[in-house]
Amino acid sequence: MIKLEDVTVIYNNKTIGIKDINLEIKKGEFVGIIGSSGGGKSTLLKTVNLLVKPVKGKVYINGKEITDLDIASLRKVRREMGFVFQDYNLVERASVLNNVLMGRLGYLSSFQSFFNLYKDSDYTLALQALEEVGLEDKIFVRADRLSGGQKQRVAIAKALCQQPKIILADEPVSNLDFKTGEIIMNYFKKINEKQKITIVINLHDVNLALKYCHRIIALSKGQLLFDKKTGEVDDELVQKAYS
Amino acid sequence: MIKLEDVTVIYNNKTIGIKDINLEIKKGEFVGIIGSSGGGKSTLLKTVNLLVKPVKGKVYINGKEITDLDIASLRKVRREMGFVFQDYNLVERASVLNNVLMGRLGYLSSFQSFFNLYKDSDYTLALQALEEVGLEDKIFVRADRLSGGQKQRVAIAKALCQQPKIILADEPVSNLDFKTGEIIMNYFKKINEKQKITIVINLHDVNLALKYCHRIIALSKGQLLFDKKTGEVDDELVQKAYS
Amino acid sequence: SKEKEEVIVMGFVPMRDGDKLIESVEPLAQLLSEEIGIPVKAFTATNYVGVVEGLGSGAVDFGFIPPFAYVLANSENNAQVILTALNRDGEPHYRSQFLVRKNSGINRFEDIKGKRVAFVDPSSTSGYLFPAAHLKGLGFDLERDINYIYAGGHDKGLQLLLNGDVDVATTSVDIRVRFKNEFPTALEETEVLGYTDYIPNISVTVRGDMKEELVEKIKRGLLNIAKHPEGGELLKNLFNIYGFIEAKDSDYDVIRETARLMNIDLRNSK
Amino acid sequence: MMNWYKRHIVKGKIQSLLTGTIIVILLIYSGYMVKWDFVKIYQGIPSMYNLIQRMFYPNFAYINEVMTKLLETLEIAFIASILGVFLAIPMGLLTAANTTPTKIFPVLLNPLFSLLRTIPNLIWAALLVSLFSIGIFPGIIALTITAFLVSLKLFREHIEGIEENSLNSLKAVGANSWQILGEGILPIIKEHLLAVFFIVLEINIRSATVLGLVGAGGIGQILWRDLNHLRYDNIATLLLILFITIGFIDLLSLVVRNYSKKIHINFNNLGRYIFFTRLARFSIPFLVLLSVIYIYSKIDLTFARFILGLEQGQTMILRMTRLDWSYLPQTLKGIKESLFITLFATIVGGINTLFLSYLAADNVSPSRGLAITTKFIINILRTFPPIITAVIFFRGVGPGPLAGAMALSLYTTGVLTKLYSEVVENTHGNIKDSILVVGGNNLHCYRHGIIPQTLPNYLSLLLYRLESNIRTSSILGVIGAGGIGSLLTQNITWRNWEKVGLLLLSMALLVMIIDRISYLIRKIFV
Ligand SMILES: Nc1ncnc2c1ncn2[C@@H]1O[C@H](COP(=O)(O)OP(=O)(O)OP(=O)(O)O)[C@@H](O)[C@H]1O
Ligand SMILES: Nc1ncnc2c1ncn2[C@@H]1O[C@H](COP(=O)(O)OP(=O)(O)OP(=O)(O)O)[C@@H](O)[C@H]1O
Ligand SMILES: [Mg+2]
Ligand SMILES: [Mg+2]
Repeated sequence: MIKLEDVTVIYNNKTIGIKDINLEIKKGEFVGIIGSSGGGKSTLLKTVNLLVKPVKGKVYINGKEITDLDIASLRKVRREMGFVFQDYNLVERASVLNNVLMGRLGYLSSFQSFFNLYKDSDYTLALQALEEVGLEDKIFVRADRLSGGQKQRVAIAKALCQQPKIILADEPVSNLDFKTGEIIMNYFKKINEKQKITIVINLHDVNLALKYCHRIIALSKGQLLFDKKTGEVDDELVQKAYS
Repeated sequence: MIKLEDVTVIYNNKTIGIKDINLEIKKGEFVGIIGSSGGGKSTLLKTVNLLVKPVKGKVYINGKEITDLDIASLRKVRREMGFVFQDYNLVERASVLNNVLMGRLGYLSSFQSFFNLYKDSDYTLALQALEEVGLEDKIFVRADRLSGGQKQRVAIAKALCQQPKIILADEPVSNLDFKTGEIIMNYFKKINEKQKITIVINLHDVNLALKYCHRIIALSKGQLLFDKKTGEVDDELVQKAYS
Repeated sequence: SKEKEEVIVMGFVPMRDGDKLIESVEPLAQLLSEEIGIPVKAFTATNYVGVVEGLGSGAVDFGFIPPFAYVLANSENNAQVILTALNRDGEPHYRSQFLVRKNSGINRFEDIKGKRVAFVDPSSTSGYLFPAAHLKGLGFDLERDINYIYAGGHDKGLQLLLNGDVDVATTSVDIRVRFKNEFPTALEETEVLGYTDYIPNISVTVRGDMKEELVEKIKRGLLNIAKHPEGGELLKNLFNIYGFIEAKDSDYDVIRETARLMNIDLRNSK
Repeated sequence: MMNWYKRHIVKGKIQSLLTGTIIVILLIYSGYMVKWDFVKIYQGIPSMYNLIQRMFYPNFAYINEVMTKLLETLEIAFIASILGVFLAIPMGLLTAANTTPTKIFPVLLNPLFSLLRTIPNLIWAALLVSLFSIGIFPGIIALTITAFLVSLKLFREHIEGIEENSLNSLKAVGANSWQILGEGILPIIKEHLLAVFFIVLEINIRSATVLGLVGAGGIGQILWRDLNHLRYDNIATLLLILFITIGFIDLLSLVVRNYSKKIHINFNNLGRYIFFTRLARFSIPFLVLLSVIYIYSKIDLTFARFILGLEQGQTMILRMTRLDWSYLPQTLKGIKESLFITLFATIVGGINTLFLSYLAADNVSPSRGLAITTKFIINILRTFPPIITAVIFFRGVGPGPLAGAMALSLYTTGVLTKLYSEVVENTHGNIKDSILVVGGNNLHCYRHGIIPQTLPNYLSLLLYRLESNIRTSSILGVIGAGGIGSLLTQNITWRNWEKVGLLLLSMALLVMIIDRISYLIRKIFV
């Protein structure tokens, strides 16, 4: 489903983001990425949907190379991938509802989107997504008037609203208390199991990763440290990932 | 050292931030605040240095009421309190070094700060703070070119650079892997013990709170749920905090 | 261009150096339209450029425009002058003056050499074209013999003179009377060094392709209104016009010559 | 779907429909009031074309004279822009709602500056000539005032648009207002600051007609002269050179801004870093100091003369305060005339701007070529002074407000698109990213990310244009459509200060009322 071949990302011709990454993730997998701060986790995730362009290597989605795709085709690929940003990236002056509805934009024609002509089903999806993250009571509030955890949940709802085949989530529970975080993770688990949605998730909390993911990938200084089934990851390996 | 008397914060005349909070924190305490997302933790912290103004109640620092202080005096109070924002709030277009140096602004005259005339000792402090959080190699990088965890550490370094008497930290390790997070928390513990710096910290991770704090305060829907010594907090209480 | 219009469009451009601010052209349009039996639509513009262009394209049928504008309209679009307005003294022309401070030691034009002179602005006929031509005629080389600036207004020229910022100011006659409230000392403190040639008054100009018959109608109409007691009063009070005389193109040759002397290149279509 | 939810969605749709309808009604009504007439415009095309044709043959022999004047103007405009922009920075800080040390400043100063902005150049000229006589010095002062007022307006809006959080982070360390400015705001608005500087420089060059009024000559004066002599070949030369100059300034602005974005690279030790940051800071006052010295060298005035001028200026202002109420009927008539032209032009320009900015802004434009082409067209629209377009349209459609409304619409489109597309270009990449990831295209990013995020900026730019359009409408007096503006011009020429006072007051009131109404509308809908 997702395949990276020899992918290297360098920022501003200087800082290495990730280096020579080879990776294959199959449909329906639940993959956790761990590694110390600045290790390249976010970069890796952003490379999968080409928000950052690799200087070297190829990215395949569903067996199709997307690295040099034209914009229109890339859009089609992207609308099937939900992305949760580490810093949420909400449009702060828009309402929660509008932020979540943005998840549907990929399916709107330019004309419809210009006049804000979302379909009724889009509204239903948005509400469902917000209920899923427990924010239905903040639906009309401006995004900049939310608490940190609430913003994060809006970002998640937006990705869910896309009805994606793949979810790429960058530290999606970092600002949530363990209870709310668990609700979200359980939901991810549910859709992963029931709907075979592929989930790739960056987690700084190893315990969460071990609890939910089938497979753990560790990055260190932009390079792949290990890529193992969750069962095979022991304390020693974890220690190594953060050294 | 910090005392809140009957403090209520209401946003936009509508949303309750915190309600009727009474609280006293002594010098040298290490207090953790927990509670579910949207519970009022950030609001409480921001009320202590009056970044949000209460509609009711009084805030005392060192026995002096600061609720109606004029700006100049308030500035003097604030410069002794380091604040780590939940969303970091860095000046994204400035370098890491400049962001950290901002911690010294409270001690500079307008003239000095305009010409960037930080003292040599300020530079030393900034460098020390950056070393403490492990970011000395990113010192000249623009803040918007950092990873999530790196930004968070810059925010912490900035607060440290203030050489504060009180540190108010809003989820300061939410985007850090457990190893880096531990380094930061241990450092907090060290300065708390050695220099008797009062620390009030919002944590969504209860285990961290239980591990480091002397005292745990739980908020729920803006109200004080409990305020106990760490030893007295059992599982049942924790469950209650997040229900 | 267009034939037989059911409405005649009249443009009015007050002269910047005239004595009066034009309030409303409506009553004049009303009278004229009664007089010639065709509806007249009137408007005032602050500058002649629009009106002259309108005369060229047919958007304007006839206009009250300053003499220099007539010359332009004539050479660009073959517009024709039919009448010239008369002033308070019944004359069809006016002139501008050179003002100096009393006791300034400037008693003759030769004394101006090396002094600071304020013209009005480079596009003003009475404030620049004629006075500058006058000096040129006396043998002055403007760039070398005097030190000139543009004041930006007749009033400002006077003010600069009074303040001692310049030694000579060229203004319309007589600016000191018109602004006696603003500059009460002007009449005592300054004197007239000399005058320029006469400049024709405001002209009534029709577009070039107007039918002779209509031209005649308008001309008669305006002349009648001026004789009419009510109409005469109106012209006097609103526009400071004391009557008209018939005009011919050659009355404006003085403008053409002056322009030529000042190297202003008027396109000549004749 | 649940009922409350459905209700809200419907309510939202009704609200946008209502907003749309109000705009359309306003547009149609003001279109009706300016006598919009497609047939007339269509029929007038040959006449308009005829005049444009006369501009097809620029008089290249004229370039020499133009260049001399242009350089003269540039020199003055440059110095004035530096000063104006520099003065506007602290003043912007004092008057922006989110940075002011006390709420009194915005309350007192903002109306004052609005009032000052409505004061036409002619009045400044009259005052300055009284105070400082005539020449380059009052010329610089005149342009500095323009630069100051314009950039102050732009800054203030921009500062108010800065998110509270980034300011809070400075407040939290105990920084004072100046420190917040230096450390928090300047870095954020650095690119904007440069953009404003270049915009102001450009405005100064183009509005250099003021210079003629204070005896400093410049390019404005010869443009006016050539227009008065109907020398369209010369005008074409002038416009061509102006166009190139503006294009060049644009390019320079782009290069400098891009450079300033990248300036952070390549420091390898602390000493160098400190040295360069200090150098950067010191260069600002140094530049200002140089300008001040330059200006000082241009003063040609005795103290006694200045005192004399002070008295004259004082009488002038005193007389303005004695409002001549008998002039009220004409004033109201003038307001009515200007209001609809201005409203029409602003709405048309505002709508065009939303579309054209999408095409012109680098970060959202469908293609690079389109962006460049649009910018090119925009620059042409901006280069043509409204007075010349007005004369062109007048040839086609004759007297009445229509020609003026058309001319002003084009100009507004040009200026507003330039300003807003720069706002769009300066938005943080995050906003775009947030929509790209869901499979949105650039139009989606623009419509759903950037517009909502920059709506306050857009509205304030729109209001700013509305305000200046009321002022600009005075030059439409040339074609008999000047409204209150040309009344003002005439009365200033006649030194009827009492009437001028009344006219000014009503213009200021008009602007404030419009401001208030749009504020209320904003509150309801945004
Ligand atoms: N600027 C604001 N304007 C309006 N309402 C706000 C604002 N900031 C917070 N709120 C609201 O106040 C309540 C408390 O928010 P607060 O940020 O204190 O929560 P929190 O406990 O920090 O949550 P989290 O763990 O998600 O950060 C929430 O309901 C939130 O939506
Ligand atoms: N926009 C950018 N420009 C330049 N360098 C960047 C940019 N974003 C990230 N980097 C650098 O690339 C490296 C990898 O960053 P990345 O964000 O992928 O780390 P991460 O593993 O997500 O870390 P964290 O856990 O702290 O979020 C870091 O050194 C970072 O400083
Ligand atoms: Mg990251
Ligand atoms: Mg919070």
